[in-house]
Amino acid sequence: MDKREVEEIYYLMSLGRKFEYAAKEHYMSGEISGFLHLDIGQEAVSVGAMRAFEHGDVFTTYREHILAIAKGIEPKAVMAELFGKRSGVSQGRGGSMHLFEPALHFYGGDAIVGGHLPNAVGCAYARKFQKAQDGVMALFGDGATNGGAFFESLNIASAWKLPLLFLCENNRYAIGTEITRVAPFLEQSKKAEPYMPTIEVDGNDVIAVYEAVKEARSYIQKGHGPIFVEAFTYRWEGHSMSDAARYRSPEEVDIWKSKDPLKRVRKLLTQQYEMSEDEVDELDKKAQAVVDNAVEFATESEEPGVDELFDNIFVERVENVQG
Amino acid sequence: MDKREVEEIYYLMSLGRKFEYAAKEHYMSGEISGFLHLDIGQEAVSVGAMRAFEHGDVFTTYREHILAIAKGIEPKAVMAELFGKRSGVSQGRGGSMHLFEPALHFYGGDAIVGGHLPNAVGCAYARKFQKAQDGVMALFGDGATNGGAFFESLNIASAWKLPLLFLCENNRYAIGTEITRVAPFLEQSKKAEPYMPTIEVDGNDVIAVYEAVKEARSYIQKGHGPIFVEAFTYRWEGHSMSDAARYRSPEEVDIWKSKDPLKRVRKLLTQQYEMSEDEVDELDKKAQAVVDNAVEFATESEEPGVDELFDNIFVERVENVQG
Amino acid sequence: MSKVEMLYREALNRAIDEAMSSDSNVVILGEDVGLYGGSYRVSEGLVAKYGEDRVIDTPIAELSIVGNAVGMAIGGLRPIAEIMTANFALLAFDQIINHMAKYRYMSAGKITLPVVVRFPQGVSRQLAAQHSESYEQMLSAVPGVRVLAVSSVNYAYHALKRAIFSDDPIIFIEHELLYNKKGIVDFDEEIDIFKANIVKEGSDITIVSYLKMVDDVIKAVPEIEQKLNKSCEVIDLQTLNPIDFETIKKSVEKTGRVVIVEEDHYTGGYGSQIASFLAEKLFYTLDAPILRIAGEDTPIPYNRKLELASIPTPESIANRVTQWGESNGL
Amino acid sequence: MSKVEMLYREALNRAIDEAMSSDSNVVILGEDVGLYGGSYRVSEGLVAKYGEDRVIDTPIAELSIVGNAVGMAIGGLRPIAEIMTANFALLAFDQIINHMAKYRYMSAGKITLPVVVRFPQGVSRQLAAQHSESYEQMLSAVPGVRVLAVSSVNYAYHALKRAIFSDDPIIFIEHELLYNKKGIVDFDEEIDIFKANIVKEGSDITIVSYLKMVDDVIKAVPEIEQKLNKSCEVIDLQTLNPIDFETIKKSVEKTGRVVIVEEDHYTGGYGSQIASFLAEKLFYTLDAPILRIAGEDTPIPYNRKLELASIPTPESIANRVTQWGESNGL
Ligand SMILES: Cc1ncc(C[n+]2csc(CCOP(=O)(O)OP(=O)(O)O)c2C)c(N)n1
Ligand SMILES: Cc1ncc(C[n+]2csc(CCOP(=O)(O)OP(=O)(O)O)c2C)c(N)n1
Ligand SMILES: [Mg+2]
Ligand SMILES: [Mg+2]
Repeated sequence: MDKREVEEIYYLMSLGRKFEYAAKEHYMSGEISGFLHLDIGQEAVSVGAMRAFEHGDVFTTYREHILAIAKGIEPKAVMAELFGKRSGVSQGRGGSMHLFEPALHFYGGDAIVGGHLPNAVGCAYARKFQKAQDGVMALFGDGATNGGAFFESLNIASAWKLPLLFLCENNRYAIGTEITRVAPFLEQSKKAEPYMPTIEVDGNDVIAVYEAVKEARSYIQKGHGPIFVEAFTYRWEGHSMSDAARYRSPEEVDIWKSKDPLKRVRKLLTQQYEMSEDEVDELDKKAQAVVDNAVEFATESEEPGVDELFDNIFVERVENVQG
Repeated sequence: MDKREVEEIYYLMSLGRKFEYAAKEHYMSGEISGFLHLDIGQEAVSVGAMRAFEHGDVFTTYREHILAIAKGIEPKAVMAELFGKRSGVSQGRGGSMHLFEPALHFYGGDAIVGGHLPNAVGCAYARKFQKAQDGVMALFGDGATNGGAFFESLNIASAWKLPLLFLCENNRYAIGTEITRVAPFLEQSKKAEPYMPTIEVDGNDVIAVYEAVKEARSYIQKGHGPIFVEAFTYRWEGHSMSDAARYRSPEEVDIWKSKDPLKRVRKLLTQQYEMSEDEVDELDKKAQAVVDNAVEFATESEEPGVDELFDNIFVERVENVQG
Repeated sequence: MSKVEMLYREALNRAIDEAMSSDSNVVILGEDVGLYGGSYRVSEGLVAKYGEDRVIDTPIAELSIVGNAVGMAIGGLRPIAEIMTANFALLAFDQIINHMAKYRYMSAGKITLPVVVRFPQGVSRQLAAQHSESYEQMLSAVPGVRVLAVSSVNYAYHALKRAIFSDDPIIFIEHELLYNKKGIVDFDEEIDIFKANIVKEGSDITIVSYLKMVDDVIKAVPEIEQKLNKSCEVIDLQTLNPIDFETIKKSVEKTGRVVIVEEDHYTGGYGSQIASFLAEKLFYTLDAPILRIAGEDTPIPYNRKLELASIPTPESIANRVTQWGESNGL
Repeated sequence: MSKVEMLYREALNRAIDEAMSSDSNVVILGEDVGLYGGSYRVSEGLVAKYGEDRVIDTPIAELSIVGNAVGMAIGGLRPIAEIMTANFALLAFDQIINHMAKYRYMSAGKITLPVVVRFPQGVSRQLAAQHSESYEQMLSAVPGVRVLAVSSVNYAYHALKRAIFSDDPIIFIEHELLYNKKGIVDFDEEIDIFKANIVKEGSDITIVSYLKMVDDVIKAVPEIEQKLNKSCEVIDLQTLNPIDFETIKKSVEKTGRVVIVEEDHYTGGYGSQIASFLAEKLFYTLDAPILRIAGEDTPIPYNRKLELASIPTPESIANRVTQWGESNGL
């Protein structure tokens, strides 16, 4: 892999983590509200996957700030959304869980666990129908693999040989429930085996994720049908800001923190790509500046007006009775 | 297998088929209405499975007349239900698709494809909880194996090691849709492989079905968790009475008719169990008499009264506003 | 050629056929819509004409049928999803309500979903509790989807075609007993899909209804008019969300008296919203209590006598309106 | 000891705890109800007391949560199913409506389903469109299930306990902002769960509400009474199906004027059934048009200002009732 790409990956991961810590800070101080799901610890999956799938359509969940940014949405548009401002990517209507940017083929932000998977399948149908070059990627957690929507999607994508890349971010927990307590095994790719090829990858190794997704992408682009990639990782923070995470031990968290995906790329850059620590620090600084700028932008932006309440429910507006 | 059991099996299959033809006749003449799904051609699965699972709880679908009878519900109570009479097993409220007899552990009659599977899982949970000796069987068609309820049930039954026997009656079609057009393979047991052991069996061979279900039953009774049996068979008639079955060729139907499960047991009885053709004919006659009697009973029974409309919605009745 | 007699299901077929032939992004999907021709034959012949890629037989997976349609629309197609019968649509309520109705709003208008979801509903003939329900009250209460429920053959053609080319998600509810209804389609007519239709003019009683019940009301009217010696105006709502309150209002300002007839269960039935509107906005215009005639609050029984007792019929409509008229000095 | 102050969620916890300790067939199931203690802490401590076999952490599979509960009840248990938030309950609508509500009827009473399905709903704080909805209007319209929606802490305890031991399927709707409400549980009280509660007596205006809106109405009342110089009677419905029309009727016979307040969307909202009942049965008793105050017909926005603009608040309730009173000669 060439150096510029690894640098870019490191930068995005660093940006992502700093973005998440800033979001956390501004949640605590009250500018951000609602449910806020942080991706800290899982940056390698988010960034690796997006960099390897630049052009295709991406459908994902509520834990999607870093995905959105890595897919090209401006950090300030994401931060402003978290602040509920009109300059946010969803004009303050969606918040943290609902970031959409069709122009960048990003349909993040579904907050019904597994609910976006049938939508991804439908979009993959459209892409096949249109003989488009790029396929579709759907990201989801280990917890989504127990719901009907997931299974229906495996079956349909496979029966119809759709260009769909299933990417499971297995962080072992669905809120407080460890996956092995509600499924017969840890590896959810087993569930896909009857339907399609599967790839398991270390989700804390961004290069491995990147390579796996690249490989999977080329598989779906060749028209072979869907493929399943499972990345094993861990979230450092609670499920959302309201979770004290008492269901897991501090030791467990520490073990995973010692596998910090960000440190790993830093090491790669300094050892294999001959960058100095200072040069890498520069990337961090650049990331921090972007985040600071995003916060400033979000802070200063305007809220939507109450007179806009009924905007964008329908294309064709018809007067309704209330009021 | 001892002769008496094989005789009984033949008798039930003969009874079942005659029952279905009688139902068809009385549908054509208007005494039976609604959706009527005949089981002709699939008698080996229905009878074999019920005889091998006498004591456990059985959850099944709308194609269940023969299952109900083989589980011990009186043919006349089933026929009267089809006629919409108060003497019917569901007092004329359910009709062909909704036959219930908890006293015989029979919960046939769910008409939402796959909808009874989560109920069967829950009942299996109760049986495990109660340390009951017998487990639960859920029957369903090939068409049900593409819906979310099916998959959720595989996963939960497996994660919790529930005593649940999944029995798939694969007759290749869901109404007019051949299973291979909407799933990636013919054998639906493949979908269960990640979760539990599977057994495939010739569904037109009643002895094979019986043995497979016996084996599966003893597996779940031992507390190993769920198991999956798939029986391959074919329905001779249309999906329901309103289906002209133009989606399949007469040749295909003929091939399957030549594998008549009933003729196969007859042959077994005459060749291996040394019964004469006349003796087997006697069983047919006995079956015909029971069916005739059931029709007579159904014809002569009374309809429920309009004043009973609100019976059995709730245990605790509260006056409501309407009327 | 501008007026042709046909069946209701033929009118729907025609609308879909024309839409598919004029726009290659229009696709239909559902159980048995292709090879089988649709369980009520609405899509008959279309797979032969447009191929399996555009007339898509799906597995029995209603959540995916609607969910896939939403995804197809995101991907640039104009899908028409068919749910075989309303009861099975419950399996797709998450996709309809949490996704189809909300993506546009949550994305600040960046996502456009030209999806039509069609399904038949209602009490047909002894199909029992799991095949006889109506869900217009639930779906009409969801901001973000439109709900049409069409009774006339002419309107069936026009409204469906218009719905297919609308950029908003539309639920198109049919009634199982309407498919073989005959009527004349006037191809030259221009129709506003968000308008109710005055099926019969009158001056003393406004009867508001929709779908199959409109036909039953029309059958009941002669007896009502004769017994009460009053004339009835019959409104076919046609659009359930939005509701065309203007048309209702004009009629009530003339008559002062309203009867609302629906097949669905009384409690929480769709008609309660109409009644509520009248009690709020036209209270001083009303000369008599509103009468709602609806199905009983019971699951639908199989037995035919009980089944008929559980829903309004032309006879019960005539009886109840007459009684109500008499006891309110009409 | 017969009267204890506690939080709403503690009252629910207590009801479940006592039910579990008195009947070993009572089990609870849902996402994170065990080890995690329930996402709103309603089941806190129960898994330690009753074990994982009776406090069952399920996968994220709402269709199965309700479907399994129905099967457990068939198998002889008394399950309490928790759905984490109302929006996810849509995934279980097939099991609720096609199975839980109908098995008894279709089996002519041979199947008894002592199931409770609990879930929180409503607009909490900036949880946006997919986590803020209310489904009482849909569920109250389903024959075969009871729907309770409890506002007071005392009633929360009594009603849930009674619901657990009812032999009918009951949907027990909570509001996310009620869990930390304080109140006094009177353990000696005997309660009829199918009765509404008059929270405040008055003689001029009847205000009907339920769940969290009852508290908002109570906050609005002083301003209304002062500005209009009239007294308000406030009814907390408590039971949404069946509806306690008797209590409403008695109040309206006294006041002649009715306001209905709900948080859910206006169009098709639950209050329309109450309004419809009044317009039909108490038309001649009403002295003024009915006023319905409800949420706007829009998906719920994330931004706080817009969110608050989309639902009734104590201020908007006070304003609208005052305006309505003034323009109707009060
Ligand atoms: C259908 C549905 N049920 C429940 C929830 C509540 N919920 C939100 S996130 C979550 C856990 C999801 O876990 P997983 O899929 O592993 O993703 P992760 O949060 O670990 O990234 C749950 C139960 C929901 N949003 N949607
Ligand atoms: C959820 C749902 N969707 C659709 C239907 C309509 N329907 C009834 S039977 C059937 C086919 C089922 O096929 P299969 O499971 O193979 O059973 P078979 O009829 O072959 O015994 C369909 C689509 C239904 N009853 N329920
Ligand atoms: Mg997870
Ligand atoms: Mg089949």
